[in-house]
Amino acid sequence: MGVALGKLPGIVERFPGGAMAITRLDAAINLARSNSLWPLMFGTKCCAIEMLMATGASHHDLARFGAEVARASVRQADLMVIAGAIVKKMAPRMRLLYEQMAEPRYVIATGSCAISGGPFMYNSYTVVRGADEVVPVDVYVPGCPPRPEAFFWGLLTLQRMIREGETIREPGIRRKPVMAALPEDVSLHEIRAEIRAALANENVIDVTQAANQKPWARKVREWIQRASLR
Amino acid sequence: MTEMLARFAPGLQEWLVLCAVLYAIGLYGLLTRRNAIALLMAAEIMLNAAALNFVVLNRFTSPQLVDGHVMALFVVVLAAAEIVVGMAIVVALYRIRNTVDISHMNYMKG
Amino acid sequence: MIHAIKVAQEERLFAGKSVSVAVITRGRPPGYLRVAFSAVTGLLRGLWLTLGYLWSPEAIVTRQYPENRATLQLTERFRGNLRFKFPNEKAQEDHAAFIEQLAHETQTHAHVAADLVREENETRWYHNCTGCGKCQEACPNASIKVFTRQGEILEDREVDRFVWRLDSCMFCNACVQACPWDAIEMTGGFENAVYDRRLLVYNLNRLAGPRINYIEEEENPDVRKRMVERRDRYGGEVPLNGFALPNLPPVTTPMESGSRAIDADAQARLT
Amino acid sequence: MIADAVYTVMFYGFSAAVVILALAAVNMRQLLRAALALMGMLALSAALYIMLRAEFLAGVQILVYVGGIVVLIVFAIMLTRSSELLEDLPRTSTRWYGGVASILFMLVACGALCMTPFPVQSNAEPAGDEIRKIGLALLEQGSSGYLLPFELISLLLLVAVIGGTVIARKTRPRNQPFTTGGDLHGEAIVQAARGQGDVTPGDRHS
Amino acid sequence: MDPESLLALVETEHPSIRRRSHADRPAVSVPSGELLAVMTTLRDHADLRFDLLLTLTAVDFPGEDRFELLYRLYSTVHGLWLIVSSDVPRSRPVAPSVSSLWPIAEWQEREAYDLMGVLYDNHPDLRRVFLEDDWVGYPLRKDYQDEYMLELPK
Amino acid sequence: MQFVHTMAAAAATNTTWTPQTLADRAVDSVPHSLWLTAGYFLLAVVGVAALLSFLGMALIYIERKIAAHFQCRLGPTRVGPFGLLQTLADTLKLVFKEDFVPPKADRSLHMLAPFLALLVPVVLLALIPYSPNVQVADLNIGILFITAIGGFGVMGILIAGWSSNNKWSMIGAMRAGAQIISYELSATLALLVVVLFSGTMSLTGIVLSQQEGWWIWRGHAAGFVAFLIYLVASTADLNRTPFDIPEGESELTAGFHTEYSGLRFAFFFLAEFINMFTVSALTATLFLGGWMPFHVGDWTGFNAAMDTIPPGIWFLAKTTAVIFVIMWFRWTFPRLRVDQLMHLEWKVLLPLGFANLFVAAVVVLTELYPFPLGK
Amino acid sequence: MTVHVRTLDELLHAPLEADSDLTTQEYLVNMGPQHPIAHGSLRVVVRLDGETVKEVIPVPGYVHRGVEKMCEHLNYRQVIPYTDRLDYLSAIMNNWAVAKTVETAAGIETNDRIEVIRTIMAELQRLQSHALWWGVTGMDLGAYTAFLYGFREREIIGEIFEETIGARLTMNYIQPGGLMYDIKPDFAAKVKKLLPYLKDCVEQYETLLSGNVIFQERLRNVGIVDGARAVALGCTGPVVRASGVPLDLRATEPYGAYGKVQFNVVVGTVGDCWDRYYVRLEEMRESIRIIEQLIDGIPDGPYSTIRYNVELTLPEGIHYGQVETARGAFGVLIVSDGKREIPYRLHFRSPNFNNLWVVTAMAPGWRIADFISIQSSLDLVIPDIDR
Repeated sequence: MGVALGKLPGIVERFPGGAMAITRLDAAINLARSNSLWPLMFGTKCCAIEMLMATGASHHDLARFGAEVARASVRQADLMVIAGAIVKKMAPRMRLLYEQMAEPRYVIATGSCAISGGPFMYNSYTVVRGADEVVPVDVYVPGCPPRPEAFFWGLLTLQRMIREGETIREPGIRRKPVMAALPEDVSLHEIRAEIRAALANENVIDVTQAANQKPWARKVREWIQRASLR
Repeated sequence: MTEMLARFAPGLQEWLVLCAVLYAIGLYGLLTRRNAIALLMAAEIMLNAAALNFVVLNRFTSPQLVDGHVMALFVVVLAAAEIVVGMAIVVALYRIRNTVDISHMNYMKG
Repeated sequence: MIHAIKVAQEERLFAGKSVSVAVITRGRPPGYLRVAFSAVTGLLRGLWLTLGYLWSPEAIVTRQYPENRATLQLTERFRGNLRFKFPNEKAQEDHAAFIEQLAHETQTHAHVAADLVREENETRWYHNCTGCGKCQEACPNASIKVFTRQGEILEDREVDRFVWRLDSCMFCNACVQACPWDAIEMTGGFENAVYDRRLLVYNLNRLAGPRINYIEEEENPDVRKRMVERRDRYGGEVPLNGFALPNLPPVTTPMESGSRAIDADAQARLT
Repeated sequence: MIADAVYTVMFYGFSAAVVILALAAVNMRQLLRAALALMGMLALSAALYIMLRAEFLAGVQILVYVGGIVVLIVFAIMLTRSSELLEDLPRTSTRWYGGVASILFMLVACGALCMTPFPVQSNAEPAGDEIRKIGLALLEQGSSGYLLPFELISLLLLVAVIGGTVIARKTRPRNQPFTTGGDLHGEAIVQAARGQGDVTPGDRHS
Repeated sequence: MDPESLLALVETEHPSIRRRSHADRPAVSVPSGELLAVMTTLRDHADLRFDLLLTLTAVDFPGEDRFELLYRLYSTVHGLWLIVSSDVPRSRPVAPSVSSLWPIAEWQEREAYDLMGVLYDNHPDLRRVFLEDDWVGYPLRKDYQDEYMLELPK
Repeated sequence: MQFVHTMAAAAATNTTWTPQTLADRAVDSVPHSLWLTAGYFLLAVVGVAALLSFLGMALIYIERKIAAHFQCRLGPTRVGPFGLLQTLADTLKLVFKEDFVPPKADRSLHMLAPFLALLVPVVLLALIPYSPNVQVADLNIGILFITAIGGFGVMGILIAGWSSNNKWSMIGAMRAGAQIISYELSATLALLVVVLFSGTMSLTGIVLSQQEGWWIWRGHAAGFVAFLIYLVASTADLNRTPFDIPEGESELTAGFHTEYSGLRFAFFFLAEFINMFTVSALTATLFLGGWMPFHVGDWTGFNAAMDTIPPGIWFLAKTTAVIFVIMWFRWTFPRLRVDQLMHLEWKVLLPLGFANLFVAAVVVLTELYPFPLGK
Repeated sequence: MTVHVRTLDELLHAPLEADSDLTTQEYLVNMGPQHPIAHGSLRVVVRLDGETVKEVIPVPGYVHRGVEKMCEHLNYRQVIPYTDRLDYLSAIMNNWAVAKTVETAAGIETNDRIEVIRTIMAELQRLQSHALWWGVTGMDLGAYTAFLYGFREREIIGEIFEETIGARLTMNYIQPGGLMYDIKPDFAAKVKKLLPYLKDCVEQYETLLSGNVIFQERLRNVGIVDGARAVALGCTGPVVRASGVPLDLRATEPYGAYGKVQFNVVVGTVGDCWDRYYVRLEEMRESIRIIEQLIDGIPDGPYSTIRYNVELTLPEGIHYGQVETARGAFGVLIVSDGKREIPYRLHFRSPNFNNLWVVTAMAPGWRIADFISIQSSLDLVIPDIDR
């Protein structure tokens, strides 16, 4: 954690109103973090042109999001943008780069190759089938290659995750909403357990079943019913 | 408090003692160190003490004149010249001998 | 040194042919003063060019994506999301109106509302697909899997599930070109970012059943209803092909803070 | 009164710092840290100069010592990158001998300095125009001037610079090519290369 | 020079070669022992001057127990094309290196070694080019087995 | 030429400036109350700190916006109105980002270096005359001190590169050291011209000496050439394009601060921008009259109108102009190569600087313009 | 007889030559696979003496995906989208190479309209590719603004592609026997409107970088390779043309509509980085000229001569076709067994793989900064090297 942090949250929380202050601080820090994602351009292939160059170019301008400060040094980057196929030879290096990034660090996998191996999923003897086999990925942006706008949508999705799912009490732990669009009264708290369990031990997930069994899914159904009755 | 401090305001002797201490520290470094660069650094301390001495004496004995300042200036310039040549010799020796330990530099042929 | 660059055209014999070439040559280096002058003017001209762009706001070409979502128009042929064509236009229009109203009342985006509405008119999902599997054959990397079934009413092969894997699709348009029935199309959709890649597998057909014209030949509405069956979002197994790489620590989410230990090891191994 | 008190505090504070840093400079095991201590010591000496109303000299001190000499030392340490250069730890016996000798010297010097009756003009303030005076003194020819030493010292500097360059210059290894971006150079390489098989700029010198 | 006279010229220089059918350009087949000599002639003969080695690759025929080495030459002087093919046994895939004639062959041969396992004799720096040094097997061989690789589902 | 002459032969204005620095006030207040002295001291510290943080953020924002508009794009827009809070977000993020020290690095030196790098611009901020009455301290060896203190910045960079234990950092640091030391010579020569003209090394003294015309034109060609030399040399001192060799991305990844993250990296970032401000402010002070308003000959009405604009605004406007030029260079030019850089310094700028100093001496000796030679 | 096989470790840790001078301090640095100059994922191990490059060891393979192996399982239509992903900046030209090979081998006729549209598209893509290269070169040499100007032009041309083809990068446009889509009615008008703008842009490039003394000094007489050596090292495209060899398949073996248009093959004289830079800049002008000649008279006709679902089986034998992409000769070598509709063996002759190795001859003796110039003047696309 940062120079100023470390044991700070624990100390502050002991004082009356400390928890509240931490929550406020969380909100401010998350806002700052989500708007200052300095990318590490991990481009290997065609997606690099679209994701790392076209997004930064004048027509799309990544700078609007405050993310144009592309750091060549890993230490200063917050966001690793994986664009392109990861082969076995590259995978350990990608892992190393990820390890070298300073917390908090985020990963976006863009394009089919980085998500699942994509075009090279079958009959290829080197391509890693998904960057998430090597590093934990926060947001997936599909496309082959995705449009720059699609990347921005992914960036917005990540920003949302950072704003809603982080606290300095437990640095380094991300909470991901399961769906890109959540109904209003479903809290992330309810989803947290579900997604953790899913990511930890399952390789195959039945999305519909999962959605129907969860307690928050009931709320979704109720909400829809209310909407359609009106 | 302030009166006591004011009474202890440093005179010439205090300044000169400071210079002597600095010079002695430089001497100590010069005597104990084996590394050529460290030796040069110790010599710098001694030269600095000497320059300080000049300025101190100028300040206390003839503040209207600047001869001490000029001499200190010369000392500084001499120090610079010394370090330039010294460092050049050190680097050249290192290239040839791969060492800068002066105890190994006891013969004339490179 | 600033040289004069000359481009001279000439004919040259090459590989047994006469080729017309443009030769780039440089003159002799000019004198010192000329060099200094042209160097300075060259720098100034560059500065002038950039200053011109700074001064003219109309030169800014940026399209502000999240702000311009409402007006963003992709080209007609853009190869975005794959989807089924649903030729029942009347039902489509009715539904669009309903979604609009729903979105307005619940104050959400239209696509959110559309995603969540389940009870609806099935006729709008009648499709062109026969389940012939040409698209699956044409797909270079098996991003399409068509499950067929034996129809109860028509007793013929019909589509059960049309599974499309967005996470591996290479958007080459082969499936659309290969389709003899004009059943699928590529649309302009691209906002697909998710937190979990398992959500990138889609079931494109909403109804398991025969092609629209077979249904419409049937007069009896009850039989029509029995010919088709609702299909939701994809709920079956997703082939993720996940294998851990050898020599790599297993991926754990969330990352534990002890991951620094790997750093030194990995560095030692790689450098 | 207050001014005197402040003066006292500053003197003892700076003196202590200077002495500690000087001790660190001669005792630190890592040479780079020793150089940093030396830098601090020299910079604080500049503060002592200011206390002595020698502002110009303080500036020169920082300019030459910190900006020049210490940077040169640091460069030399970094250039000759070897473990021996990084660390230097004197033997204990040497330390004892050196320590005793320097303390003896210090005692003798202090005694001598304290006993010598200097003609102190303690209440006389400097005119405050040192820079002009130094300039004039340096350019004056008469008995109170320093023109000759000034010229000599500039000559010395020149000699030092040239000598340093000559001594430290790396003798070019046989195969090291000559690589300035000179203009006709390139064409020469092409012509040289047309005759031979291999095109590296180094071929000209082999 | 038309293809027929080109082939005739090459045949007169080296009688051991055979013409090769099933090719879109003039093609000859050379025993691997004479490959270097033939190639030297092809590069240096005043009427041929094949100075550009466009491709160098190998084809695996496990059924016939051979690798076919394919060299595709182009002459920037005369505008000529020639395919040179040479068979080496699969059990002992050693071929002479032509990197002394065309420097680019050094890397093209490394690629062929890396992916197909053809060993080139007298090669200055024969090592893998794309894969890691500890990779087991030669992936472009028809019988290459890899438990990581997935079959395309049909 | 006549125009220049008119401008140079400026009429004496009615305004007389009596600058007073914070240090002057503090010294004056010593006999009265030590609390007041402490107050002034605190004011200086707080003022410099506030200026530091404000300038850092503002300059980074301006740089990003200007770069964007040079490049036909918009720059930050999404945080706050017009993206004004963008650098605030960056700062907050950097403060709370992990501060990582490489395992094999020299830990204490690694942590010390950013502070050393930031020290120089902070000290320089205290010496700049922002306005007749807004200045922390005015040394009578001002210019000498400024030149001298530059050495500290090099030390910060060298130590950063050394302690990171990374090849790229080391190369970057060595390059930076060599470059800064070389170009300081030219910068000093250019400064000497101004010292020669104004006869003082005090910054306020130099500003006051430009009451009858700025040195950029009042010093004949020598003043102008000195201005150009100083601009180029100080751009090189700042390690900015076209002289950004120490951190040239395509060669050295990020140069000497490759291994820095979080707050310590922010310090380097901040130091770069504060350095840019101080260099621009010094350029404005030395060559463009500092806070002195623009006067033309005997146009008394015009001069009076100019005097109504507060001197602080004049200072800010001139500084901003120089900052803009430095940014403009960066977003137009490619990077030099190391030997070209040294070639430019030792074979072009340095001889030019010496010749220029000679010309300036001739100008002063022959008294081509009637101006007071020091006090 | 034994053949000695080495490893990279052996090479890097090999002892220095016995007679080398003790005083030199050589050290190895890794550039890449994730380094700003890597342009993706090329690793280059550089042996340095101070700032001087002593030896360059390129280590490719960090995006080696085994496309050739994959193609042995794909039919000829399915191969085409994979060529997009090799040299993605010349996607259309790569498509064309496969289509051309298959058409020649299977005897599929095309009409004039198809050929003219293919030519126009290929030249537009060449412009796009060179614009990107220009910007990236500027960025490598520190002029970041140049990068954005280059990319601006690329986006503007890309809009035309997006409208006609529906993709921005991976086109899959040219197919055996025709095209994927016909052009739109307003295509010609739009391209015509674009051409003067592009000409203006090339002039701006001249002003911003070519006329800049720093830029010239960085490139001129750096990394010289003469024509004979470039050919022997297998270079094609602008790299070999800059050394004075007019090897351009568009002129020496005209395909498409190139036989009908007037254009010059741009060649340099010295063969240094500057020549490689300027050859590409002139080629942009020539491309504009080619499009100008073709855009007015696009003939009528169908946009594809065969139906999509027709089985394509090539006769037994070796088939080879090549086109001139923005980086040189891209060739497709197909060995067909004549029985199945998939290739028995498919090999891509990639221009970048063959152009890459010339750095080992060019870079030694120059500084690191010159190495940057040299590498960006080669205009490498790494996935095409690795395949």
